[in-house]
Amino acid sequence: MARAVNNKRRAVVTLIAWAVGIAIFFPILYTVLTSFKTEAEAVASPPSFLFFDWTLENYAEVQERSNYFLHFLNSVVISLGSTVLGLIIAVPAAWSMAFFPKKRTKDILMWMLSTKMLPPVGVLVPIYLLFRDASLLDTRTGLVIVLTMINLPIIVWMIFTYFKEIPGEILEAARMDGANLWDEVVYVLTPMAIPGIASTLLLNIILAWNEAFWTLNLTAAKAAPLTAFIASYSSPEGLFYAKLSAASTMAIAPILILGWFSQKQLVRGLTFGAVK
Amino acid sequence: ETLTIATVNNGDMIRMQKLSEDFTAQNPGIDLDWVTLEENVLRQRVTTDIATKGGQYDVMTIGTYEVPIWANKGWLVELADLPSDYDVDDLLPAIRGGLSVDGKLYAAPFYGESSMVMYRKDLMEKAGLTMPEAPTWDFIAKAAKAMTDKDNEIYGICLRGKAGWGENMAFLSATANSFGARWFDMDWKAQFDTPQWKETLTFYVNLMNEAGPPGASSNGFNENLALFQTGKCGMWIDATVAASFVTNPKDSTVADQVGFALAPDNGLGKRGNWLWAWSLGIPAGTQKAEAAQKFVAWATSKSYLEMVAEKEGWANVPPGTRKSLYANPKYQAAAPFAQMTLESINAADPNNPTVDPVPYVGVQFVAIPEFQGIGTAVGQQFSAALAGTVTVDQALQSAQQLTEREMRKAGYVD
Amino acid sequence: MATAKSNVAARIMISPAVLLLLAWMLIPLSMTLYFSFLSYNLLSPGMERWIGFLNYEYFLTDPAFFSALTNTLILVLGVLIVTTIGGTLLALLLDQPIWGQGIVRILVIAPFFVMPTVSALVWKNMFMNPVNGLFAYVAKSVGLPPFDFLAQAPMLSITGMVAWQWLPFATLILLTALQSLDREQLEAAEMDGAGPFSRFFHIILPHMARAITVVILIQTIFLLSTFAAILVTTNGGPGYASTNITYLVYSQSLLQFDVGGGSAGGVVAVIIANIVAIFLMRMIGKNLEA
Amino acid sequence: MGSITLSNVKKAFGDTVVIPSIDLEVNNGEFVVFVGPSGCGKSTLLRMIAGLEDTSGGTIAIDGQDVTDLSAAKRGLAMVFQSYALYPHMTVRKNIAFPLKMAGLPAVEVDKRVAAAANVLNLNDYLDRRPGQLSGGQRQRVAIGRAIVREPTAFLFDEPLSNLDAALRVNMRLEISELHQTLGTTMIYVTHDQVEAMTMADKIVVLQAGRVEQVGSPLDLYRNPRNKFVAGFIGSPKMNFIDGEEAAKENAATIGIRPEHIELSTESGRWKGTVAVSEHLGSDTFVYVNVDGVGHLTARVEGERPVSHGDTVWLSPVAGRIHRFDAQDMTL
Amino acid sequence: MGSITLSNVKKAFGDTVVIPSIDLEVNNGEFVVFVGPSGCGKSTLLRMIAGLEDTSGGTIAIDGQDVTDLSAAKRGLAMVFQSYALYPHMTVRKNIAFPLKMAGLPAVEVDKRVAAAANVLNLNDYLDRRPGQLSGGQRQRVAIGRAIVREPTAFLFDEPLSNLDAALRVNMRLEISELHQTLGTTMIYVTHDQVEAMTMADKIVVLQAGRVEQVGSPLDLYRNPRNKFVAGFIGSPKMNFIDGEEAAKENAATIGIRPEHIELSTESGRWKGTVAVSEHLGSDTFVYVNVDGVGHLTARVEGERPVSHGDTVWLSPVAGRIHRFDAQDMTL
Ligand SMILES: Nc1ncnc2c1ncn2[C@@H]1O[C@H](COP(=O)(O)OP(=O)(O)OP(=O)(O)O)[C@@H](O)[C@H]1O
Ligand SMILES: Nc1ncnc2c1ncn2[C@@H]1O[C@H](COP(=O)(O)OP(=O)(O)OP(=O)(O)O)[C@@H](O)[C@H]1O
Ligand SMILES: [Mg+2]
Ligand SMILES: [Mg+2]
Repeated sequence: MARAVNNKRRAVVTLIAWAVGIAIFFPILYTVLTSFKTEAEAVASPPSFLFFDWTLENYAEVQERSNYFLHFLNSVVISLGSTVLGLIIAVPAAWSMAFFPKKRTKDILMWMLSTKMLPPVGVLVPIYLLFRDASLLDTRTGLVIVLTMINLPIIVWMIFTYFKEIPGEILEAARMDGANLWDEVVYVLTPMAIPGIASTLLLNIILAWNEAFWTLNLTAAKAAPLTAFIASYSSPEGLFYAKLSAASTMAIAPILILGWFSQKQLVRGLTFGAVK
Repeated sequence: ETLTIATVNNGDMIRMQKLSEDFTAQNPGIDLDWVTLEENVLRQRVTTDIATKGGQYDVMTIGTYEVPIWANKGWLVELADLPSDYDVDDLLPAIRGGLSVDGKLYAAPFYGESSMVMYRKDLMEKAGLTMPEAPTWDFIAKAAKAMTDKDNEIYGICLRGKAGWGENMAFLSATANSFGARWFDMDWKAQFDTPQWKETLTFYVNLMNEAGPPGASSNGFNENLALFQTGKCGMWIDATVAASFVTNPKDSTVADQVGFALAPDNGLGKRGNWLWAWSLGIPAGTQKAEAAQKFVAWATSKSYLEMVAEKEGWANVPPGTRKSLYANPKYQAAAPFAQMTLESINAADPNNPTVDPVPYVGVQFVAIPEFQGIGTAVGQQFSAALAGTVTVDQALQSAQQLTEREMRKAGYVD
Repeated sequence: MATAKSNVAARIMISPAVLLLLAWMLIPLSMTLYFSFLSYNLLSPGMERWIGFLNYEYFLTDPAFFSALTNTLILVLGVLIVTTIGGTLLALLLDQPIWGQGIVRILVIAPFFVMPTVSALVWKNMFMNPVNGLFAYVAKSVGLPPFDFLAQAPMLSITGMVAWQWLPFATLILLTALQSLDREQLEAAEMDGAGPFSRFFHIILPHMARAITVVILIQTIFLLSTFAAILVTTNGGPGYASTNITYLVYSQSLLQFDVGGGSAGGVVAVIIANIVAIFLMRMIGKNLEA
Repeated sequence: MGSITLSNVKKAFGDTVVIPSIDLEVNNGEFVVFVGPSGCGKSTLLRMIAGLEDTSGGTIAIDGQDVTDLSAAKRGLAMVFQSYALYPHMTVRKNIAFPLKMAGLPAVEVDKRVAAAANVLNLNDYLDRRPGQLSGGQRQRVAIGRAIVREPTAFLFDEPLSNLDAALRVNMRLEISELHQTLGTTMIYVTHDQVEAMTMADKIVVLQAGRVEQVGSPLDLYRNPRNKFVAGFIGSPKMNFIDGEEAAKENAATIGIRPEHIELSTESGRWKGTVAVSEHLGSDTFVYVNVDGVGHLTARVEGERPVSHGDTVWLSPVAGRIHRFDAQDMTL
Repeated sequence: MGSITLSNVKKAFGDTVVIPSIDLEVNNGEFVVFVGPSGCGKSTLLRMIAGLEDTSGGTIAIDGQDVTDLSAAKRGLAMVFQSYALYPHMTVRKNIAFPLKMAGLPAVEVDKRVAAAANVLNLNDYLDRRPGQLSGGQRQRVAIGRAIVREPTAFLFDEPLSNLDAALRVNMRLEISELHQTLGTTMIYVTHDQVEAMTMADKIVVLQAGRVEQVGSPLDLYRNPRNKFVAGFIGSPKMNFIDGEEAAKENAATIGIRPEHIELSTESGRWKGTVAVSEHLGSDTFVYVNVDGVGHLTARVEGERPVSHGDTVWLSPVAGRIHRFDAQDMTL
């Protein structure tokens, strides 16, 4: 029963909200704008916002200098791969925890989350050695494995909270309708959890896309994703703001666009059971 | 066969990457994969890889700091089979010395650098001073104060302040040499409690406070370059390679006003300049050593220099490696800083860097594995002193303590 | 709903996740534990030797350790405070009927999608740089001397940057929580004579307690290992002013290549993380039950 | 005191007019029930009286004083919501004390009043529980407790019993009626359950599409519905409507007979039909009969009548209990 | 066929014994209703029959065949849940077709059967909607459709109407009864609404604390309750119980009289009392009377009786309608 609101108040609130929104977004906007400036304009004082000579030369140069497409492809494969693999492992676990809760279930869940608190640097050398011995260094497979393990607790938790919201009666109904375990999961549970699974997918793609420690340390050339691409611009000789901005824009644009298009999904899923 | 090459993301390396088609054309069957990283990340990556025998790279870009250490451990392939036209003897002796162990060459220099003074002729003139070819620190201090005009965002001197053994400590170690200070005495005892260091650091901090730009404690090479190029610095003491950037009218607003001088001294017989060379080395574990050596030879050859000159002009040739380049009149004409660069490089002596004798090799670094950590930690202290969060005395005291600590832990002293 | 058969199935289904995570945690961790008792420098391979607790002694007496501990706390708490308070306010704002709500929400979410490295680079170079940065420009144009954020107030600056990244996350969760509040409760409070502030403190805030807990939990997990923002901007300096535990361990193991010392630091960090975890889980457990 | 007067009150959401115009007088101490089909504007009207919704026109006066522009908090009314709207994080005690706390009463006074309210509502044993630990009926009582503790000028109830199960609903209905007798405060009560309306109201307001169809006492509406809508709406089971020939015989477009006013015989009567379903409640029997040319008729018979599916029966309306409607559905 | 036999069936959750031991026979084609207070084990029993819950002891047989260890999917029963448990991501058509799909029927056959079920339930117009776009009653029908489409040996219903509002509940009740008449399949129906129990059941099973109190036809239970519990549970409004002196007069520990079996007079009668509340429904009047030395009695009077709060009235039980119970609450 939403209450009708008068327009004057609405206008004021709209104004404030837009101001705040633009302020928060400003750094990104400014980066994108800078990517279209020449280097000289990028550091000019006073800074120009829209009235400058728009140029694409930074993009051209970045493109020429590094194989953006390869990095992009690696990012896609790694973030998608790790998320999908994570889902495959997490869905059964979450199913089990949500519909067959045991005394220990919550402890297990919390333990899973606590593994995320391991500082990655603490275990880099062991992992590096293990990966070397397994010939996983600089392979997409290796990164998919690492990122899967890193994000698995989050995936499990998210899916778990989603499954929790599905009434057990529906699964029982399916059982009464003659569905076996497999039918139950495939035809009933999974489709019902699609929105949740979609948002889990999204959040984890974002997390995997932006993960910059393992992706940087376990790759060289073949499997290096966009984080490595950025690392090659982070401090070139001379502060080339414009080129840096162009590279940054290219690195974050795909995920930003994906995020924007799917923000409704994302918002719905981002509750982590925080909302009852 | 695919060679994986780790390079640092500076302009010369990037240019090499672009020109590498020449190599693949000459050597069908060899493909190149590039891993271009920012300096610190690169160092971390290649060191981890070579130390754990990860085998991810076939050619690594490394500096004069790593080469002697790694070569001693047998991690690098000796460059013995260089083609006859390579002309090893053409390499500048100081550089070649830094890349050799027991007379054997373990990495080929891609470009070399020292440090020198770059200054704005117009501002110097305005201040009523003339820059001598080999200035003293006193002159630098005087000139810096005279040139400073903070209201118009003109700062007399820009120096490195960002913490890091390759950042502020490169500059400060080299400067300390000219003040008669050293890292260790012959018993590996840290020397930060000596008056020489105190003098060095006091001078540096005072100078920067009076005539330096704001935020100097986070300025490294890049930040200072940007400042200088936008006309905000009167003087800048830094790597010789910067010369080609600050004189390039495309990027620099002050290109035609730049003058050069040797790094300053204090009359003690050592100048405050360093020696560095980015070089290409081949890790011992690689299966593709032969192809890798071909590539290294190509990238550091005379013909590569000529190719760059032909395509991009002489001013853009990677400097500091070959005598023949400095003898080349075309290069001298295109690069007004050539002479000064050569002199600076020749003035540095890695094997004998300080006024008093030391047990280590290296001008602006100490070629022991522990130095990266110690250097950076000390750099943090000095950076804090510059930022004003600690006093010079406190910074020196902490530096002394932590260095002693680490050296004890590493077993150099008991 | 449980029958004996489905209980067995449930056990089987959960085991891959548990076993994998167990392996992922135990194997590297035990290696790290082993290394932490060795004198093991990556640059001196073959010279490893057993030195007992010496690495721990060095790590814990390192003058950087204490500031790293405080900095870790400052960063985590600082970001949490900024994001929960800011997120709550933003959620309240976005919950109001406004024109173009979708677009505003997109604007607010955006920072969450930005790679931490990119964000750090952008803030450091384009905003906080005391000469060329936008903040300096603004300061100068109102006649103030530019402030050197990263040197004079490194933790504050880093906290600000990281908070900017996490604010959207907090906002989103809190907004969803807010929207799940039964409108009738607010109306009931209104009928009971509660003004806007009373309604906020007595009704809205308690309702969001659970969501706030979740925000705190998730963010703490990520914030404890903040590292890119520090590496890119200050390298932990000046001095140790912006070194946190993660960065300290990083510098031990990857700048000094002292694997032994780094591992000892890693173990210490794990212990600290677990203390925080236990503390958090207690809090969460309580809040998630209700 | 607690008289409420609506004059020419209108409400539109954007372009949708929900309430064209309503005039209504609620006297002090009266128990007024709003009934009407879903979406007819009952809640909206109540919420306008509460001050939770702006009016689009007209004035609302409480005790003669115009409160149209006063905020909800200042009208001195109390409201019990369908969902109870208890504060889930507060104990029962705190829930009940909340309005007093907002009014800034001293703690001693608050405690005294809460204790009194708890006594009235039999909530003493639950004061330290949270709403989540209470049963539906207890929650409902807490919601009422929160309303009465403040001694408001009038109570507003929006379908307060619709979330309870049948048995509990009967109990709570009685409790609310008793409360009204005890307190004597004006109450406005929205429901779509006409048993509640009939048993509780002093005055029923029948609404349809935002318009008042009829206002009157329950028995008044039962006996003399103004039109077919009211006739059908009041009474359970629903009145049987017959049109066509049979209605014409009575000089009406439609006639209506309540199930309890139909006599059933297995031998003779006015209409002959077959039993479709018969429901035996013990106390009564509901018989659903198909009558040729008339349609489905429901008859209520007291006690147990041994009729079942397929039996042939005769139905006859009780004399004088036939309602007659014209073509415009108005009572003749 | 669809006879269900429970022999000595037990259920315990951990240490809590919910059902000590139950024997029950459901005949083919019977409509059996389980009633009992909340928590008495109705749902548990139903779920054990369905196979959704393991038994802790005893055997369950369907058509003479022991199914105790068979999974729910294989017992050939259909269940309608309180929450409907529709698959929200499937259209109505797919929901109804789901059990057939699971059974692996060919598409043509599936379509035919779905169409038939939709016809029976008047769902033709909604086949392509999702459950979210349906009203409560329609959803309920889809749930039933999903159950009947498979032609199960028996239907199980767990409080299928408790989420519907009063009016709809009456309709759906009739529809389910008709369905039973049409299909003739065994149905087991759980409810706590005794109107439903009375009107729908062939046989009512009254449960208390996991034990069967009485089994019998509705009117049987209404007329001859085995004990006080059943007597109080069946019938609405609830039976009046009187103990003490008045009961002793009838040679019983307690006597019980149903409200509809009390005659009310304003002049004379057995018990004199004052009216506490009178509820006028039009068709009936419920009068709540306080009688000194006897207690609160409820009387139901047909039609409208002009009694109100405070009036003095006399109440008399209808002869032969008094139920007598001994000290162990068993009927005498
Ligand atoms: N905020 C709103 N915006 C637009 N229309 C609304 C709004 N609130 C209610 N309405 C419309 O006003 C009409 C009356 O709604 P109201 O809630 O008062 O009905 P009601 O009589 O209480 O119905 P119910 O018995 O279902 O509660 C409905 O048609 C509804 O759709
Ligand atoms: N999974 C379970 N674990 C422990 N106890 C349970 C479980 N399920 C039910 N019970 C207990 O078993 C008893 C019977 O429960 P059941 O749900 O069968 O009651 P019911 O008669 O259906 O009640 P209602 O009318 O409220 O639905 C209750 O006391 C309940 O608390
Ligand atoms: Mg309503
Ligand atoms: Mg039940």
